Amino acid sequence: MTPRTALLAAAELLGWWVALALLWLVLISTVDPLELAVGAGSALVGALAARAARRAVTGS
Amino acid sequence: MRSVMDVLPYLVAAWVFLAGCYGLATSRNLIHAVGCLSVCQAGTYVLLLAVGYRNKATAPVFSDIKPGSRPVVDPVVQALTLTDIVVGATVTALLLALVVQIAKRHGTVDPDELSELRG
Amino acid sequence: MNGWLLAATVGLAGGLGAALWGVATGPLRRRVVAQNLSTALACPSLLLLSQAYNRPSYVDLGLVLALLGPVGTLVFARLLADELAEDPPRAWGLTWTVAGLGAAAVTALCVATGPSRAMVKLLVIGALLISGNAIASRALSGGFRGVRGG
Amino acid sequence: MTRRTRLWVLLTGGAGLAALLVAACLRLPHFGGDRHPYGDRAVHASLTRHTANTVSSVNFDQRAFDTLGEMTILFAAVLGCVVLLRQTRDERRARPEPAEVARPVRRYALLVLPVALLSGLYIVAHGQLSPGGGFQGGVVAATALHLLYLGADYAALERVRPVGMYEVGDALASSAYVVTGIAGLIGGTAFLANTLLPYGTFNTLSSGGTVPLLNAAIGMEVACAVVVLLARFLDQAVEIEEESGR
Amino acid sequence: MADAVIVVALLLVAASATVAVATRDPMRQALVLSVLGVVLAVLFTVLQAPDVGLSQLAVCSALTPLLLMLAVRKVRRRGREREGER
Repeated sequence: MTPRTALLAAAELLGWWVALALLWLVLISTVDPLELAVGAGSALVGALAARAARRAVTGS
Repeated sequence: MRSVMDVLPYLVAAWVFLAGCYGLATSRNLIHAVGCLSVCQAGTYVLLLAVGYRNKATAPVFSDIKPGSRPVVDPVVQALTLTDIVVGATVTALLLALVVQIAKRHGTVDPDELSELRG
Repeated sequence: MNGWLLAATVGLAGGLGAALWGVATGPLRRRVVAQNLSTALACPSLLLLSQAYNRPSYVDLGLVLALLGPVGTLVFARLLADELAEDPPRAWGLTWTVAGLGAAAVTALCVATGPSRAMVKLLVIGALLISGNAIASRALSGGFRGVRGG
Repeated sequence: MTRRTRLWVLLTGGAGLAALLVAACLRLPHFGGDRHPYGDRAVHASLTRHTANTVSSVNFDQRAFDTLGEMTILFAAVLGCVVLLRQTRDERRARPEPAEVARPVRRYALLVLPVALLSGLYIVAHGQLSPGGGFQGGVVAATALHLLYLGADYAALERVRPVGMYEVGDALASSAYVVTGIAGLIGGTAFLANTLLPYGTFNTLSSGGTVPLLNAAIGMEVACAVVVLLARFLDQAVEIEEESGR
Repeated sequence: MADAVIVVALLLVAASATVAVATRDPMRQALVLSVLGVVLAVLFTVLQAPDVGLSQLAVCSALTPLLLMLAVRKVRRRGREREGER
C-alpha cells in the first residue's frame, strides 16, 4: 500500500461515507446526537462495503 | 354493500388457502408444490390481518402521530404475521434444499414417479 | 373523499390488474416485462397511500420497494438469460410511460408535502425507482449475454 | 389409487372443507369491528415502556420468548439447508467463469449496494420507532449484498463474502439474544424481561429498554442466516457439478 | 371510500393466488409469486399493517424468487446432463 494508493483509498472511503451520511440524514425523521452517531457508524459500514464491492468487481 | 364487506376478507383468505391446497395436491413438479405451499401461507396472513382490522383506524406505530389521537389496529396479529413471513421464507428454502436432494438422488422431481424410497 | 386514495385505488386496480394479466398469459418475454412493471406501478401507489392515510412513516415501504423491486427483476433477467436470449423483450415504450406515471405521482406528492426533508426523501425514492426500472428493463433486453445463466 | 380417484378424493374433501370454512366465516365477528381487547392492552403496555412501534414492542418485549422460538426455527432451517446442500464426495467444484454483464447494470449494482445496505441498517436501527425491525432490515441488508452476484458474477461475491464469518455471526447474534435474556435473570427479574435498562424518552433511538438490543440481535441473525442460506444455494446452482461417472 | 381500496386489494390477491396455483411451470410460477408478493404488500399497507408489508416486500421481492430460480436451475441442469448421458 504505497502512500498514493492509501490516499486514494481514504478519499474513496470518505466520499462514500459523506454520501451515505447525507442519505441517512434524509431518511431519519428526528435528528439527535444518538441518531447521528448510529448514522455515522452505518455510513462507515456502507462505505467499506462499497469499496470492497468495487475492488471485487474491478479486481476480477 | 355493508354485509358483503363484513365477510369478504375471510372468504378471500379461505379461497387463497383452498387454492394453495388444491395446487399442492395436484402438482406434478415439487418446486411448483413448494410455490403452492407459500400461497397457502399467504392465505393465513390475510386471515390474521383481517381479524385484526378496525374501521377508520391506523397502524399502531406512534413515530409520526400522537398516541391516542387516532384509533389503532390490533398489533398482536401483526407481530404474529411478521415473524411468520420470515420463517415461511426460510422453511421454503429448506423445502427447496430437500427438492434439490431428491432431484440429485432420484433424478426426477415428479411426485408420482417418486414411488419407492431409495438413496 | 380523499383524492390521493382515489388515485392510489385507480393506479392499483388498473396498473396491477394489467401487470397481473400480463404475467399470467403470453410469451415469457412479456411476463418478465409485466413483473418489472408491477413493481414500477406498486411503488407510486404505496407513496400515494402514505399520503392518503396522512402517515409519513409509510414512505419506508416505498423506499424498500424502490430498492428491491428492480433487484427482483435482475434476478429473473440473470437466471432466465438463456430463455430470453432468443426473443429479448423490447418494451421501452411501456417502461418509459410507467416511469413517467411514477414521476408524475412523486412530483404531485412533493408539491403536497412542501419543501422539507420528507420531500428530499420522496425525491430520492423517485430517483431510485425510475433508475432501477430503467436498468432492470435494460438488463431484461440483453444485459446478461455472456452469462451461462449462472 | 390412480390419479383420477385421488383427484375425486381431493375434490370431495376440499368441498367439505370449503363448506366448513364458509360457515365459519359467516359466524366470525364483522370485518373492521371495534372489539380488540388484546390489541388495546398491547398498545397500553407498549406506551408505558416508551416504545413507539407497538408491533416491535409485542415482538421483542411482551412476546420476546416466542421470538426466541422464531429465531431457533430460523437457525434450524438454515442449519438444515447447510447440511442438505453440502458438496458430497461424488461432486466437484468448478470455478465459475466470470460473466460479462452490461456496463450500466454493473454500475447500477455497485451504486445501489451501499444504499440498500444503509437502508437495511436504517430499518433495523429504527425498529422500535417507525415501521420495520430486525427481521425486515436483516433481509434487506442480506439481499443488498447479493446485488454483487446479480450485477457482476459469483466469483466477485465470493471475494467479498467469507461464508465462515457469516456463520459465526449467525451463532453470535443468536447467543447475544439469549445472553440479553439471561441478563434479565441475573438482574433479578424474569428471563427476557424488559426491566433492566431505563425506558428513555419516547420516540428516540434509545427508548424502549432492551427492545433495541434484541432488535439489533435479530437483525444481525436474520442477515447472516440469509447470507449463509443463499451462499449454499448459489454454490449448488453455480459451482458444484455432478461427476460425469454416473 | 377506504373500503373500495381494500376490496380492490383483496380481489387482486385472490386473482394472483389463483394464477400462481394455475401456472404449472416453476419458472413462470416464480414470476407470478413475485407479483403476488407485491400485491400482498399493498394489501397489508391498506389493512394498516406497514411492518408486515415491509416484511413481505423484503422477502418476496428478491429472496424467494432467487431461491426458486436457483432451485429450478439446479434441477433443470441435472435433467439436461441426464438426457445428455442417456
